[in-house]
Amino acid sequence: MSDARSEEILIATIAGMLAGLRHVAVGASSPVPGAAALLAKQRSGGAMRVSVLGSERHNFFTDGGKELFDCAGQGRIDAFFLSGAQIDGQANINLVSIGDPDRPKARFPGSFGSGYLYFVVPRVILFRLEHTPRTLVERVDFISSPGISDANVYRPGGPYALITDRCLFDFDKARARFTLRSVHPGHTTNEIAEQTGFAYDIPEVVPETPTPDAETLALIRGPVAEQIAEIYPAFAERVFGVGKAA
Amino acid sequence: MSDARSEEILIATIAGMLAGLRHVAVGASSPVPGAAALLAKQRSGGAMRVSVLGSERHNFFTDGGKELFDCAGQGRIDAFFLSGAQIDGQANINLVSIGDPDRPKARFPGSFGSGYLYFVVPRVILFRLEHTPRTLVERVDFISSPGISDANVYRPGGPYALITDRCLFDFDKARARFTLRSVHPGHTTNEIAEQTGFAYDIPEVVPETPTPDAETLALIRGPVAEQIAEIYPAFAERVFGVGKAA
Amino acid sequence: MTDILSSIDPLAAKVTDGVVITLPPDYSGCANALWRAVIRRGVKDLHLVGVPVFGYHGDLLIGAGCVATVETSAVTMGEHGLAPRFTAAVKAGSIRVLDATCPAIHAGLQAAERGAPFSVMRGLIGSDILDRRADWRIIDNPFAEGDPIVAIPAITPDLAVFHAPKADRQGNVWIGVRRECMVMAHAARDTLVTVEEIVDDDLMADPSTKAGTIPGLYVSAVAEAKQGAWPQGLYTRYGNDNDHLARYAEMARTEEGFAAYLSEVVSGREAAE
Amino acid sequence: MTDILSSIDPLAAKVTDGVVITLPPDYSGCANALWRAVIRRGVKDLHLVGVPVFGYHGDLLIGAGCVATVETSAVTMGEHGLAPRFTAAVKAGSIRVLDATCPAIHAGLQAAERGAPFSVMRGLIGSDILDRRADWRIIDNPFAEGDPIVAIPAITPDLAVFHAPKADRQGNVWIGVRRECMVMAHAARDTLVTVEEIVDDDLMADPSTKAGTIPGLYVSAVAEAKQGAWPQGLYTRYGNDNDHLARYAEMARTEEGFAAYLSEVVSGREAAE
Repeated sequence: MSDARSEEILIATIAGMLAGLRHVAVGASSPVPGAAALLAKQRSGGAMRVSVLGSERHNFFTDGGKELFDCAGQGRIDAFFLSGAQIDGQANINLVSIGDPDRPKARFPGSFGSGYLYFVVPRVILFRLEHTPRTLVERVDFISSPGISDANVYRPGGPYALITDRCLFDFDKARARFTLRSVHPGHTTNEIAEQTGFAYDIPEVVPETPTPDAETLALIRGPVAEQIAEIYPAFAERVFGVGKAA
Repeated sequence: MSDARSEEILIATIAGMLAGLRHVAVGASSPVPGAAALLAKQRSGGAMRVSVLGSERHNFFTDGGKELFDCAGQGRIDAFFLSGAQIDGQANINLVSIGDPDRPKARFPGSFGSGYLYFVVPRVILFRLEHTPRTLVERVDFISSPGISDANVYRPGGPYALITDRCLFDFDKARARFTLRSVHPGHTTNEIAEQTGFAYDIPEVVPETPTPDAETLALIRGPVAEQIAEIYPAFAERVFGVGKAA
Repeated sequence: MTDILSSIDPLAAKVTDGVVITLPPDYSGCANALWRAVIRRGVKDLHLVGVPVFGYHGDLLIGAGCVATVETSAVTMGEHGLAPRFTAAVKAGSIRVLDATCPAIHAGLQAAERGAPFSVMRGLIGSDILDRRADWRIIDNPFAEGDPIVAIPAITPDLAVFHAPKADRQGNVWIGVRRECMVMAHAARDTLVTVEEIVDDDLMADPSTKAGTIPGLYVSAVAEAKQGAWPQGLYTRYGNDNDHLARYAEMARTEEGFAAYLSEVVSGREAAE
Repeated sequence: MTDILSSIDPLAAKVTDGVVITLPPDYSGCANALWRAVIRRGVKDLHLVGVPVFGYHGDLLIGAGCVATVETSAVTMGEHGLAPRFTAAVKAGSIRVLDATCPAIHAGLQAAERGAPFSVMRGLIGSDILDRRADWRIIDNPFAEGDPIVAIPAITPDLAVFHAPKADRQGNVWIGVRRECMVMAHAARDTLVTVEEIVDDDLMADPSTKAGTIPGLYVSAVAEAKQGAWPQGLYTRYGNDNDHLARYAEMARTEEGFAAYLSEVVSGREAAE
């Protein structure tokens, strides 16, 4: 077990949250979620579709840039991944800027599809590797998409969990609050409390995030590594040693 | 001149109303308007596009059934043709039914795109060969599309003229009224007054509809007949003798 | 994942009483072999939506008593004249007709495709089409003063059903430029397709075929049906059987003639299909 | 009819000060040879609309001082990091940014495509994107009680500009599955396209190529530009020049570095283009 890399633990943990779904989509710049979706697909016995933006092989769209969003609006995408330069305790995400948006201290690419997908995809998994008070904040400087909505706002989708390089949080929509679900091996609840800028619930017992079993590791290092290398060759080489020569 | 067939007079007359336009579209079941548009295109020296529904050769659309309407909504279609089981003096058209629409005495196919195209295509030419009090009525039984609209209704398009087997009417949108513009050879203003169910204006002098000159006839009987035969073989054979053997 | 079925009967079994079904226009692949199987099953109370019009295939279903409601911009047999069973049913008051205009049907389907509750469109104001559609609304354009515009609710059918030249074993269906079939598939809960042939190639692998392909993601089930559009034509494959369609138009003018047609062409072909 | 131009300079001349231009995403054909010619012309005050995002090509135009407004869901160099000139311009307050979310851009373009004044879309309510877009509205869904929904006005650009693998002499342009380029062409007043090659075949004649072709009807002018997307890639033809893009990302981090880049790659290539 101890030979599982931290990325492999994340991949297996995310894949566990995708089990039983029909269609998982993965956006740009998301190698770990992409690998997790491909792992879940491997385990589904052919029942799950995975659409990975940027992939030729794992891309089922033929109607242009709008199709991902249309597909989500039709209710045909069960899970998606979003990140944020900042994420706050109400699961608001900020992909735009720090400080005054008109003269920002930092400017990021932009909100991409988050202002829509966060509302309509039932299971949005937030993914932010850097877990510090700088990234997990009390209140984001710009709401690219809100974590919760008023009762009269159409919102079949929303945040399901937040995974970082230190731990996994669940999100409770009714209470608009995160709960610490598990701590990754080598990390502690105290460390997480120090490194998290927002308040969250801590159950009496917080388990360690499970490490993948041998069978899962074999899937990750075999077909998943090979498939993710098509889309993220640098990532596949760094994490799995799947190089250009492979 | 006297050897021009009545269809050829109609074709040449309609083509005259299309001169200088960039893009003319022709709907289903419209051989005479189709031939007129192809004649206008021949004369345009390559400047006019003609889209004929049902044609493979004269169809520029690749985005499905919606494209004709989108294209019109974009302002890219300058002229279109509509007909009606009934047409009234305010240029309302009825493509649906006679009598109570729920238990009609007669039922026709339906309104097709008229409820939209009549509003957005600048030059809609109404085309109804049968010119009788049964077809040209005081008030249609069902308004598939109205001839005029209130000032606050978005309406860049609308009726431009009405051509029948007896004559050509102009339509004045401001006055919501037809004017007799010319009478086809062999017909009279008295006969038209008897056969028209709605009131219209009659200028002091009503010319005869011009018959096509030799050059125009050669175009109609040559390239236009050949092209229309692809779409309407029976029409081309009957009118021009362009048969399956041609 | 798409069910690849070995015959049309299990596909026909998915067409159940009372469902809302989108039909393509005559030139975009009519699933007539499937419709004959549906008629043999005695399905009732279908709600047919023409995208944006339909002809023989819908007229056959209406005549066979399968249809309660027709929502369309037109029903026509084209050069073979009025659709006889549609016309008779309207006159008899035995079906409900929701008259539309072509771009309103497209607008409703595109709203469903986008996951939006409605689309707005120009036109229609002052027409009896709008006047008789209690399910449509006039709203104010929020971007202009005193500018009324029609809102068309999303059309979200239970089923989209059509015939196409080919599918592959992943359920991808090639439709070329017949993009209304793609919008139908996007908008519908389930899409049932018959095809001339199921091919071993991956239609998504070649950029040319991919550009005209509906991904299997949207296709619930596919079955092979050779000459499956007959007596109508299929783009890139075969034309209309005009002699047959003319004979249908003639026979279907009377109830007796239509009954004879059903007996010969629908019941009579069961063994062959 | 489409102008078939013999070089990119007369095409670049059609890009005038202050026009609104839609840009495709990085993977859908960026007209970089054309943009270099536009920069050499010294065009000013462009309003760029990302469909729904853009990268290098827009960053280059921003750095060169051609841009007043950016309307987009993101600007990114992908694996090469933040778009340096965009980031610097935003921090300096030298361009106006209208942040959007991808489907809002698509909704606005589709409204223009349909000739409708707006589209409605789910999502956005409660976001600062919406809060900062004075040109968007929240309206009531007329088909439900107390159901707010966002109305996005039609995006009707002056120009759509992109690079594609091929066009024919009638101005038909093959884009395969890059359908956002087709929506861009439908929505824009004029569409300017550079292509790898102008072919003698009629792209509308074969059902396979036709399915991925924008009709010349929507294309104002085409010019051939070999490797016209360089240093970005072109689908079905060639990949990104990643070494070059990495070098750009590095050089463009400073104004001096960017000026050196312009001098080398934009001014310096004039004779070759």
